[in-house]
Amino acid sequence: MAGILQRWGVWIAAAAVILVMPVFVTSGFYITMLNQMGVLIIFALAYNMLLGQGGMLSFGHAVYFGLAGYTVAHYLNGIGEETLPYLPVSLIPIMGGAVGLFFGVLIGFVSTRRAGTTFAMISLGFAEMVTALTLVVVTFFNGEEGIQTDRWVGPEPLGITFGSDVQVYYLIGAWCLIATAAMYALTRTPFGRMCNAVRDNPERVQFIGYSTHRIRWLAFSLSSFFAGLAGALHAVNVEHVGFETVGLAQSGLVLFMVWIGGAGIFMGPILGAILITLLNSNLSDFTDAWYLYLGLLFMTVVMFARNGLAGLIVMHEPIWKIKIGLFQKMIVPYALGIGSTLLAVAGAIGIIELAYFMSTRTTAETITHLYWVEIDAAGPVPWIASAAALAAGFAACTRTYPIMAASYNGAIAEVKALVAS
Amino acid sequence: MSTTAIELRSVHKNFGATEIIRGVDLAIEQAKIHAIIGPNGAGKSTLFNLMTGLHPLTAGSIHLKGREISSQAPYDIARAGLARSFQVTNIFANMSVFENIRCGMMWDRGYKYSFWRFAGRQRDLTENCEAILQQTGLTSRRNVPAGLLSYSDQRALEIAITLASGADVILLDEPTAGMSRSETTQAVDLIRAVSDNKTLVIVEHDMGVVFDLADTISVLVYGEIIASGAPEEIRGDPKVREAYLGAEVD
Amino acid sequence: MKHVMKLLFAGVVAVVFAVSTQTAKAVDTIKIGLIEPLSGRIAAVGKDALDAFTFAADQINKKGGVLGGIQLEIIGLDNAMNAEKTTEQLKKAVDQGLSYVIQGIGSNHAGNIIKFIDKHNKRNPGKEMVFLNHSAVTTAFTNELCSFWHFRFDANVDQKVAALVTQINRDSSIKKVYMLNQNYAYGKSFQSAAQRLLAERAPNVEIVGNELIQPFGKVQDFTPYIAKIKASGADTVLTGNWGPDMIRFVKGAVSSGLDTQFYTIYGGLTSSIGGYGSDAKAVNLKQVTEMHENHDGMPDDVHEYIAGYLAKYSDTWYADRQRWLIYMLAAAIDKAGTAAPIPVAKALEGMTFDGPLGQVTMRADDHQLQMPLVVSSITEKAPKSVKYKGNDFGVAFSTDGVADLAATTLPTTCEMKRP
Amino acid sequence: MEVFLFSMFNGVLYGMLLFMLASGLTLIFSLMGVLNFAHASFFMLGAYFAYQISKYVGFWPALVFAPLLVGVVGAAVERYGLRPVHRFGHVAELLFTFGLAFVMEEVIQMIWGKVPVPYDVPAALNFAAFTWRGLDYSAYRLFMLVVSVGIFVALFLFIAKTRVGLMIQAALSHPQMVQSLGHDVPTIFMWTFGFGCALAGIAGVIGGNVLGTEPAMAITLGPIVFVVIVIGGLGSLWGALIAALFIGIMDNMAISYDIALFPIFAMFGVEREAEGIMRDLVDLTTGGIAPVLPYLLLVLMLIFRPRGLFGTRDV
Repeated sequence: MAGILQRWGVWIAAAAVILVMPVFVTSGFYITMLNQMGVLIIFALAYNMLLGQGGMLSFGHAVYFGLAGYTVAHYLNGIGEETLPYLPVSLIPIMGGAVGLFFGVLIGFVSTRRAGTTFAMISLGFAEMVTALTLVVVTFFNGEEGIQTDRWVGPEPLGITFGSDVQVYYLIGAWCLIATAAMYALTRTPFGRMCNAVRDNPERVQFIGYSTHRIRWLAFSLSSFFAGLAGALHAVNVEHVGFETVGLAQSGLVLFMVWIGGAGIFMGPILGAILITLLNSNLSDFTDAWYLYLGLLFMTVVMFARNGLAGLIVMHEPIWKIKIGLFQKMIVPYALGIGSTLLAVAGAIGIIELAYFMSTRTTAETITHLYWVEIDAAGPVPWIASAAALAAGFAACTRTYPIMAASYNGAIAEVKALVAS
Repeated sequence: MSTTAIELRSVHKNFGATEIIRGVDLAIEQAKIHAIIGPNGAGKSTLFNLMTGLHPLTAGSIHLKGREISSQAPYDIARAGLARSFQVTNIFANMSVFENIRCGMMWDRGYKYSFWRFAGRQRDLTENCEAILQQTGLTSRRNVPAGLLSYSDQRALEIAITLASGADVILLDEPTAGMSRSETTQAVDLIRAVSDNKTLVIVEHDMGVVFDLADTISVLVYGEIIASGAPEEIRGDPKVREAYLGAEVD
Repeated sequence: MKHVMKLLFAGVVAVVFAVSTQTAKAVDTIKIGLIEPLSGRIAAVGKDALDAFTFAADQINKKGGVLGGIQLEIIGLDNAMNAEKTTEQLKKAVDQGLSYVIQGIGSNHAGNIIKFIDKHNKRNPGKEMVFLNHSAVTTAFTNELCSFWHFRFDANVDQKVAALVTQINRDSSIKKVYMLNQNYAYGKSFQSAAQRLLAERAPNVEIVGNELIQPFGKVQDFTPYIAKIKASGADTVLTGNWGPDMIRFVKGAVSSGLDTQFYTIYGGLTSSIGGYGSDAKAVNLKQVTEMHENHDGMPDDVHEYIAGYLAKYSDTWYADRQRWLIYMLAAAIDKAGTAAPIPVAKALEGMTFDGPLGQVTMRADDHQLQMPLVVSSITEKAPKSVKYKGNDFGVAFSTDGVADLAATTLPTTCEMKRP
Repeated sequence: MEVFLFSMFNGVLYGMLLFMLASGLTLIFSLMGVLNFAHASFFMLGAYFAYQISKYVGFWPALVFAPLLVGVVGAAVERYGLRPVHRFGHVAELLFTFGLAFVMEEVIQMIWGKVPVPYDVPAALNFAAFTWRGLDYSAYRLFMLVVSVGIFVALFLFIAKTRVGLMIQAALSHPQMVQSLGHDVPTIFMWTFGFGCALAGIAGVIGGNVLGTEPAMAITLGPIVFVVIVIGGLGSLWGALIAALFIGIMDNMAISYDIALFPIFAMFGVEREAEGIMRDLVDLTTGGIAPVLPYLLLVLMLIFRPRGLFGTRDV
């Protein structure tokens, strides 16, 4: 029993959380957001098969996501008009996966001969081409209007119509779990291990009998399969597929998710997809500068946290596994470091918000709210206060980060000593 | 019985207008340790790169156990049973030592690109890896990320990966480069220990190592083999003395 | 790794629980959702709409609101010009129990909203929603794709092209027309409407070129197109271009000395005029709108309204239809005696309103507002110059001619299904 | 024949603008191996700076100071942003510049708003220099041509004659050798990056008033510039020149001649009365797909000749 829990605990917990979530979340908006989250988790994990597992930076993976979405939308419409054979909506994602796989095999063959910058540029070229084609091949893409569809089609087994969002939620939840498990399993297979080997050292891989092209191609194809699966679920969820689903923005978004979450860690993309979707859905109601914050967050992670936010968590794993009590000594240094970071961030947000307010305001009004305080953005006080917070926070960071690092290193050293003894 | 493991027939290689390898003929017998020596820039590494398929030949041919492998892709040559190590350490730095070795082993054991079975569940892989860990003295470092190993352990891992491939012809490119005296001794012992029934071709600068290990030696100077033979013959060869060894050999 | 996952789940559960317990506030106002891009690259357009609608609602509220004292409130819902977010915001509107949503920027999003609301109203009887479209011009929305739940307060592409063609026909100097349009649904519908209406109403005018370009700023250099226009001997260019495609076209034409007239729908958008820079003074460009500030003979209430708007926002009043939309909605609510969507929708059918150029009518057959339109030129000579975001561009609109109701009323193919 | 020459000439005008943008990018790549995704954003920054400066002191000072400012911003970005990322490898650098492009667009919107700004061609050059086939060619367009040719010549001499130029040549053929050349490499990197950005800034100053200065100008032009330097061969100045001219001319030819593509599809069995997806292919012309052609070329080039026309090493 304990063994089963040890082994399957995470998956059981995940299934349980997915199962009970709609009990707490009743609002349609948040259900839609969760649905989107599920779709993007699959897409982010698929993307990470390329970036994190295989070392291929793509600027155009949304192509496979979107093409599958378009196909599925057409198919659902075909079912609705009874011109195409019936396929249960719950199995539609497999069809999307097949479409993704098809294009992945095709385009992957030519684009995966090389990794690195060549691969990135080819992916960009294909993305631009497909985006342009959405306006040329109108019959399939229907231009900027995209394809509308209706997921409530065909027979209704057990009364499941997918009319309600909660039913779609469970569909996406189930597929999300299956796809995540499948992609996790893939990393443990000989192929998965060779993917990492190709990422780390493509030259050496050739000398142990493997063709780097074949491995990348296979990784690309499988990744496109899961991207297609996600795209199909997206079409079922939103009931519309438009040109933005194949475009650079969508590819960039998934790249942001994966890298911010942590490309080097399996859980990273999941964390990234959850976080970015949450912020994307909620933060844009509060601030105009949301994209700026997203970009700055991404750049910060690129510069300072190679393994993303998940990496920051995982680096503490040895401590809680070996002796969780060590955290006690770290509380004060961490509080100092995080506190000074928050101060600096608060100052920066203040300045950005003020600047955005001043540049986008449409009236002569200069009174606004910053941190729930009414201020006059034209006056110097809020600017000076924000700049002071930023400067003080920054100065504090330069002092407190070494303390934080020292306490971390101390704890890790202690853990090592414990392990050795 | 002495058959030829690897044979080079009038191999030429040009880079642009420069001729690096100028007609090399070489036959290396099976289950022997063969060293290639020569001054810097003589083309030793290039020769290795030609044999393992990193660069295509300009002219000539290379045969592995009687089968032509000239200008084939590196992975095809590796599958045919020829493995190599590198002069500059060339391992999978982010993976554990165990994983490095397992990756080296998978093609040979028929796992190829399979994505429908778990690598960790394959007992034959695990057992063989453990054996190689034992053989190369890396057992205690089994789960350490390869990038964090000490230099000499990384060199040992280089050799372990080549061993894992199950190839019976192994090319070692300066296996003791940059090692201390005692590390070199260890490395020599290791090479000797793993050389059972395998053909080893070694490029090496350390003459002590060469004369200690090699059954036969070839001297490469400016892209040509000027002498080939047993260590004593080479030591006594005046051409070699003149061109290369000078006062070193005594 | 497993711990990471547990932490993750704990975090998600906490966040979701927190957001789900936010409860909707009690309703003593009628809330109207405005789904527009309020963030991202074209947020400025969305914010202008939000300002305009908020101002219009304020005017109603100042006069005592609707139903004897109930206030109107506009709620901005940001779709970031993205289909997914549009759907998300529609769900949010459903959550908040909104019966009315307004949108207009992007026909693709408008199409989504029509489809979404059709499905929603079918699946949730008693919780119907009505879509008030202020600017999405795809003609099909009031033809083959028409819906009882959709009302359009802007003239559709065909109506606007009809006004342009009527004006072209009045100018006897126009002999050869070159058409250049964006290669997507809107550009193509402009193209086909223009071909049809030119043949019907201006048979003497010859179409000497008919070009489709890659839309959305993909064309950097318009010189080859301008060369072809020049070579064709055209005296007039008829184009539906907007945004960067319009700006680069005009800048290229002016710098190449192309001296044709430009008949456009969106050439006079304030943001485009800013983009032309000093070329705005050089180009002979005409636009079609429901009004403009320098038009003579507009009723006083329009002038008062504009003056009130300018006192608060220093931008040119460009889209008077946004005022009509709110005023007609308020009138319909009062007429129906309830804010419930179905009676209000029925009250809107056939409703009239006194617009700046005369009476406008919400045609019951297809829910397309029937209105006169005015074709105007950009000129330095007219009094009230175009102002936007603190810039005065030094040019203004001046009327060339009005296309009356007879000219802009076109038949519909709509077969309306009423509840 | 005249149409041909005419299209050639227009193509050259457009191509030289692309070259100006691409030259800085290819310079940066030569030395640092960094494909700067944000390059077009520096172009945009140059246009906005020029707009702001010319508002107060006119176009000519802007032509000098705007690129200088852009160069300083670029150098600062290298020093405080790119340099710490350098040790993580080229993918991280590419990611950094990708994020940078995103952030720069937002910051520019924050400062100058989201609508186009009225940045004009200087009045002194805004007259027709000559007329050909009824089209006026303003003195400003000739000025653009002169500046871009000047940049090419100056860069060519810079690379051939100066120490840093020689270092760039060395870096291109032996990237790992740069560190051992004994110069103050980080400082040279910083100023090369700044210099490359300043070149983009010049392109912004003299292109922004022709193309329109608005927040989306970077994202619409950026990918094309990549196409230019990848097709030309990364790090090759000649390649960038030839590829830029080629793309400019191809674009003009495709639109001027507007050849129907139906015969090509017909070879694959598409019929004139085709239905379904094929329907859309029947009426396609080269003009209709002109903006797609560079990307098609890019993909083909990378598949068949990854080092580009004049490249010395693979992308």
